[in-house]
Amino acid sequence: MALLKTIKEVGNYFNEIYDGVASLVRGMKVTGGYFIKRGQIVTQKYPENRATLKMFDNFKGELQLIHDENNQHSCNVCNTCARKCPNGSIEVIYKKVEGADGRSKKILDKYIYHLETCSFCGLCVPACDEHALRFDQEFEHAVFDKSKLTKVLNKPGSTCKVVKE
Amino acid sequence: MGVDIKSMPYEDFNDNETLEELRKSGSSVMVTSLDSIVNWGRSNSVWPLTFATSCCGIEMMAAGGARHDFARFGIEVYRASPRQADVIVVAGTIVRKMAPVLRRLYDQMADPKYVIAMGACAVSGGPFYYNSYSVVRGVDQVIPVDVFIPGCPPRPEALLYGVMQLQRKIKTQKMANQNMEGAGMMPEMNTSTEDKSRYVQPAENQNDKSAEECKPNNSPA
Amino acid sequence: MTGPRIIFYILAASIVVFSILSVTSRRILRAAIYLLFVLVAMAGLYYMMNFQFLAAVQLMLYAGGIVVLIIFSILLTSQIDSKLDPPKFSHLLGGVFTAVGGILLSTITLLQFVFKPSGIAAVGTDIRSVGRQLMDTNLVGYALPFEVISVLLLAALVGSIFIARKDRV
Amino acid sequence: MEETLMDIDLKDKEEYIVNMGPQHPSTHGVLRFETCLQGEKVKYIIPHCGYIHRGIEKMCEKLTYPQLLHLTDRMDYLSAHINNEAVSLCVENAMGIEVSDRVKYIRTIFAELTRIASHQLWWSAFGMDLGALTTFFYGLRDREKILDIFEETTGTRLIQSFITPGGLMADVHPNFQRRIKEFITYFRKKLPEYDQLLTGNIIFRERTKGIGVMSKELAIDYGVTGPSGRGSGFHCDIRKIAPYSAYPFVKFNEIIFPEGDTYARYLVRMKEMWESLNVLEQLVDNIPQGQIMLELKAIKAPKGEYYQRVETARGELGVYIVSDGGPSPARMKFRTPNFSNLFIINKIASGHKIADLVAISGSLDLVIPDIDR
Amino acid sequence: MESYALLTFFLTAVVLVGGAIIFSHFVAPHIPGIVKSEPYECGIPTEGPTWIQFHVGYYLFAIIYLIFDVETVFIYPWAVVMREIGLTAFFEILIFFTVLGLGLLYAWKKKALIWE
Amino acid sequence: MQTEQLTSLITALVPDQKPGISKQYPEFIIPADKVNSLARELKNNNETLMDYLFCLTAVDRKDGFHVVYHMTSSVFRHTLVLRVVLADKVNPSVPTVSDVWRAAEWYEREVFDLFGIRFENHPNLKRMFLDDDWVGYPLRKDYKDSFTLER
Amino acid sequence: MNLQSEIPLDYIVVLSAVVFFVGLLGVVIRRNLISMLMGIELMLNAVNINFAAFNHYLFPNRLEGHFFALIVMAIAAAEAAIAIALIINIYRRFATVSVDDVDELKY
Amino acid sequence: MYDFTPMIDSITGYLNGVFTPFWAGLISMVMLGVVLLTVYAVLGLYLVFAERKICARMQNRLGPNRVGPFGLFQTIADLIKLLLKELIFIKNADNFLFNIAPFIVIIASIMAIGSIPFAKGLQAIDLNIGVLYILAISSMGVIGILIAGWASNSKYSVIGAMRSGAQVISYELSVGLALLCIIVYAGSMQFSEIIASQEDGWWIFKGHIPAFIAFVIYLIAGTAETNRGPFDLAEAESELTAGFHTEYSGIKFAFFFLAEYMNMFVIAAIATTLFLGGWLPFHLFQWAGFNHVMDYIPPVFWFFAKTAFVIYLMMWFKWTFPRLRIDQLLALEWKYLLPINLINLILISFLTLMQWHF
Ligand code: SF4
Ligand code: SF4
Ligand code: SF4
Repeated sequence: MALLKTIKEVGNYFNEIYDGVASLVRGMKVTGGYFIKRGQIVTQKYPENRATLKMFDNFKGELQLIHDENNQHSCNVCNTCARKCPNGSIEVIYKKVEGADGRSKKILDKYIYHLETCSFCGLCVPACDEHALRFDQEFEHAVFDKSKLTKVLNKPGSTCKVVKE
Repeated sequence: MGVDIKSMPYEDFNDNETLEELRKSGSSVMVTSLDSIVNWGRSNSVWPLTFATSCCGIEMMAAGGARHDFARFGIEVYRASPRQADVIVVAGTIVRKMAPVLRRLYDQMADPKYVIAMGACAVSGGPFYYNSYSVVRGVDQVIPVDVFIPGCPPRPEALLYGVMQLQRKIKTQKMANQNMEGAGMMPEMNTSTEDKSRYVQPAENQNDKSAEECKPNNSPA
Repeated sequence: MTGPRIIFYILAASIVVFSILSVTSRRILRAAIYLLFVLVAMAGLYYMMNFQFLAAVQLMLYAGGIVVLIIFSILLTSQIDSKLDPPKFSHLLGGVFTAVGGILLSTITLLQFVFKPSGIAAVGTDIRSVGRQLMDTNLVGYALPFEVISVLLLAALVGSIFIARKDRV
Repeated sequence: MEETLMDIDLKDKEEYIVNMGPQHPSTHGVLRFETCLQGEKVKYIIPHCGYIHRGIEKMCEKLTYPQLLHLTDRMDYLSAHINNEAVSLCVENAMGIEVSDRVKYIRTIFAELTRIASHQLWWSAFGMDLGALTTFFYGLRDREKILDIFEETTGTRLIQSFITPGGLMADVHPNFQRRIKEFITYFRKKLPEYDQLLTGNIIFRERTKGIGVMSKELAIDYGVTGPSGRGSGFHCDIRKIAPYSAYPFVKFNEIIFPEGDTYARYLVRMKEMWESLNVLEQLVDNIPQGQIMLELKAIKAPKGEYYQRVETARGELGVYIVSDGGPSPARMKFRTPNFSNLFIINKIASGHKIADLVAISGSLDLVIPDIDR
Repeated sequence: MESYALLTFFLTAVVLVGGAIIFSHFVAPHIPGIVKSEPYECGIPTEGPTWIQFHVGYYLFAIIYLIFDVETVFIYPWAVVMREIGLTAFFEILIFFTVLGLGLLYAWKKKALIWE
Repeated sequence: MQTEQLTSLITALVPDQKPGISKQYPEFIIPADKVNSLARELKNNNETLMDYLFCLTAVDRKDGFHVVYHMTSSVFRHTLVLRVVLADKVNPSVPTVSDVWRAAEWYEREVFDLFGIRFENHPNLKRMFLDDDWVGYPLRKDYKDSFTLER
Repeated sequence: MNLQSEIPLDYIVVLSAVVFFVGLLGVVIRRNLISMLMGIELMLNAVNINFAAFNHYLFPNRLEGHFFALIVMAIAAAEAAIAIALIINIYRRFATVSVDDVDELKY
Repeated sequence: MYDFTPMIDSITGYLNGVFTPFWAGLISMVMLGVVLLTVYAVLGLYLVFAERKICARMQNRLGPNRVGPFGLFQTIADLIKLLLKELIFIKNADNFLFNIAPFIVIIASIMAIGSIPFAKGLQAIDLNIGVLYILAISSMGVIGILIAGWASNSKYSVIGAMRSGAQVISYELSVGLALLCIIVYAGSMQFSEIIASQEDGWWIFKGHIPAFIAFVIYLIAGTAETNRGPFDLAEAESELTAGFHTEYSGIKFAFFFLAEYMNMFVIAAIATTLFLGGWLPFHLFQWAGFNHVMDYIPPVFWFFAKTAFVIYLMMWFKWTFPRLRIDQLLALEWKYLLPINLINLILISFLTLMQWHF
């Protein structure tokens, strides 16, 4: 009886070793398989593939004030976007000008966008009734100087399509 | 010379002005060929410290993953000990309790050392800029930062781009003043006895440059 | 000056210097490292006497075994910044006196005796002859010591485990 | 109580304290374990958190409901979508509105994708914790496929910001269904590989079986939920207990393993990935037509208090809103799963080795900002 | 020639390490600091003595190792001549191993082989 | 167990209970000194078996701090909310329930950390998220510090 | 290489004597048990040098000295093992490895 | 064919002819040193590089590819970087020991590499106790690790050092015993003789199953002795940050890194020499044509190919398996490898006794 038990124990001892080794080999098959098989590499070579690298259409890269070919944007300084923005990344600064009819109008002076705090929540773009905003595909933002991240989105000399009375 | 990065034209980089300034600043000694060898070595082997605090850390991991593969730049050797790391990628929010720790880690790194602030939080506090009682508004208040990568979180490609920016910055350095550079513009502080007041100071309000009349409108609807 | 002579002098010097350092260093782990150097240099000495096997055993047993054991026990019992007590003056005096006296005495004694080089042709000291003699069951062989060593080792093993295990605190 | 051994003095000279964290590869973030060791044995662990306490609950009081979603996103960033779903559901309940079935379906699909992605990342990191470095890359490789699906529709990878009280920010991309179906077939092929690489491995099994055993009672007492709780046999899947969104429409099993050790917690997550694939399969072809966003004048919860429970990838998330009727909450409390899951660690890890501590904390799948908020 | 080769190896190693360290010492930046020279512990100032009192059970491994090291040392000469001597050597080693196997068994049974 | 039964049970135990605010779950407002004994009873009573405390938090209202306990039974799956109103806004305190549910220990620490509500007999009432030398309790409505930037 | 023809035996014997007495010095001046053990090891080694040297110089046709040295090493190892076991045991009991302290602490 | 002995002889002869013996010896020493250094550096750098590439490939990624063609200069950049990295001095650390530790590990690895036969005649030193010499030398490396951990005065380091100490000394036994199996077969410890004994077949083939078992044990123990994954407990990243070299920076750290790889090379090279026939070409029994073709491939190539194979195996282990726990690791050694090894050795001596091997 005792002998049988010993034999069993010894058998278990070797069984264990066998099972262990088998499981190890199974694992090695996976990694080894990938090593041998061709075309398994999924790496995209980022700086090399810049020419072909295309973000998805919806990609939220950086806020953009849409300018048309006449250097016109359609922001009428309603400030909705700035109010909707949860972390104050947008500041719409206007100045008052004397309109043709003598009434003073607000026109956009600076559309300031703080890229450094923007959390890309996407609340601002649909908030704008004038469809003046969109996200562009740019993602290469890194700079050495933090102040470079505060951007003025309206291009110099741009004018507004629709002027709010 | 000196600041070319493989497969990426010089003009396509942001912030070339600051880089040019960096190249000019410092001693008047020109970047010698010895410097260029040294910088070649340093810039191609920036080993990051394993340090991730939150969401951006996941994107940093993704950048190390198979799809984006950090390793192509030779920077996959994550070192858990700050003694052996070259760059600390601050990926995530830094709060006031963490700031002394971060500072200590930075201080314990061996020179030359670099800092990448990854993500809006590390750059400026990001989504927690306003109203938060504990988030430090930008790690540049705690440690000197070399490269800022905005985004929340930045794509892995954006991180890779930031790394290339760092490589460019490294390539402008000079051996001659290495004992001043990199050590940072901030004196080391003893975190064990340090008074935490420096993080308690309200950061300069970024809205200062905005016109006065816009302020009232900025409150939440 | 020939090569072997230079090497011998270097080895001898390092043996003497490091052994003195080893007993006088007040940081115990340093002392162990100096001891290691002494042992390695001695292995070099054996090597020069053509006892290659002995040299390797010296390295393996002493340097790789006993020193490691000593370092282990140092790691377990002392702190990095703790230094050994400086010896009591009486001890120091007695020790130095004994040592210097002993060295002088034995040197004088030894130098009076003239060792005659045997001039006998050397047998191979390579591992095979060592093995042959070790396995030899004749009277000149070392088969019995070989087996006795195994018993000795068993005793040491059992003893040390017993000592270590007894009344665990 | 033996849990709080803060003041035990080190009488026994063989004990010493080692800090693991805040910057430590095993704590997956900025958690700090103050570990008292005897030799290699862990005597007790005091978890210290707060290294990433960002004050989200306070901030929420200043933001409108749609705005504060961008904060909940960043709480448990690995189940960002599910967090937002919880808040949105809570607000919708408060307002007494019901979103269309289409929205429900899409939300659930997103939630399940999020769950898979989160488990994949956990699998990667868990393998890393145990020293199997290759798992990291396989997990992330497959996770990218899900992130692609997210990005195509929402424009961001990790933190989608796709949901809002009353519906979704946008409709899904036309490729959405096709990509998900592709992913399901792809991932069904890859999951067995995960098993071969790690689950069956003898070293892995030796390292996890019988380690960190947590009984069911303990799990309930400590409020350990999610896969960690289910690994102890605690029936705690909110998707079953209080179904929300499209979960009433689908058939799936709640994965429960009674053993309560690290291996069981591991298996729960592995099986959950299979189960999530099943759920996805049931949903993806049947997305009904419907309104994407309800026409709401203003998103304001009426005065009162509301609680919503959902199941994130890590356990039960509760959102507790106290409203004064304004556009922003008067108090917002998140009952986050990791907060409860963390503190069990002293109980289940003491007595094991340091290496086991790493395995156990890995198996609890901690996301630190979710603890600290 | 052999001992010169050995000497060469030794010197090469010393030159390699020493040279590199000295070189590095001269060219690398050197900015000492108080915090920098403190021991690293995950960014937290170390609590208590950095010196760790080890569990004394550890040294048993060193002892058992030492004993078996002696054993292997004595087997080497045997192994070389095993082929020539044959049966006698075989029986001698059998006895040798039996005795030492007993030791291993003893250690095993006394749970000296458990690392805590 | 149905709401009515619960109501009667709790009324029997704590006669001065008041019905709660929220309609979502059965809710009772109970005086502070009863909370521990009631919690113990609810957990151990074979008909309620409230063994799973899934949320414990506090709210800063005009009439004082509310400490809210959300609990459920892992067997019967009925949910119950208890609420304690602490009128003292300077030094609020309430007995701990951490000896009833282990989970409460850390919830209470969190509440102490952020609201400054003391839990009597709590084994380890210390700051949890904030530094030990932090001044004030941030989640109180009147919390001000020089660091926060208001928008 | 043959040391025989280069260096007189006396040198080696003197060297061994020096090492022996330095080891003795170590045993005498140090009160730390481990240090004392190291001193003893030095002394044993000094003896071994003699064995080897006499064998090499005087009886190069035999291997007796070699074997003696070998056996001394084996015994030294066994001795070190036991000694360390004792030292650790003493350390555990008295939290010191200094003979003086142990002396005072007698049980 | 491809015998290096005449070449080396002619060099020595030339030197002896031109210079006095003293200078000839010195010059040959310098030459030997330079060659050794070059081999060492190149091997070290490219082993690191190879590991990075191999693991990348197993993980479906590219690995370093931007520094130089295919990233070939990556490790050189790393080397330059490390050379120019600050060397930090640790407060309260024992600076003497702190600095001496890298010396010890590197000396151990270089001295071991010196005696490896790269090809016929291309061996700096052919001791008659060759195998024992390598074992003795490599047993020295652990001292470096122990004092490195101790001298750093950091908790992680000490734990790492302690673990690694226990691990290395334990597995050294198995390495020794596994090699003894082949020594019994070959009846010699001299590398050249062991290789010569494999002219008619490598020991792993003609040594029956026991030789194979010995090979497997040797591989496991060798991997463990070099502190490589899955036995990398001494620097277990997820537990001890960087283990015993946590506090080392710059070039000192690089030496530990390098020593790890070089030890791996030594282990693989010994496996090649003892089990896989060293620099002998691959022969199939009677196929004279095939054998002849094989003979044309230079022995150095054979040696490196076999070594590379063994190294690849070790890397494969590392990148597939999870790490063991320290008690499992020691149990593996003392409860599995050592007893099996002892029995295996007896089995082999029995086979030798009966002349049953080929
Ligand atoms: S961008 Fe649109 S929302 Fe913002 S101010 Fe201009 S018009 Fe208004
Ligand atoms: S995306 Fe969100 S955070 Fe960014 S500017 Fe728009 S609203 Fe503000
Ligand atoms: S920047 Fe955004 S993604 Fe990154 S840590 Fe901060 S909140 Fe998270």
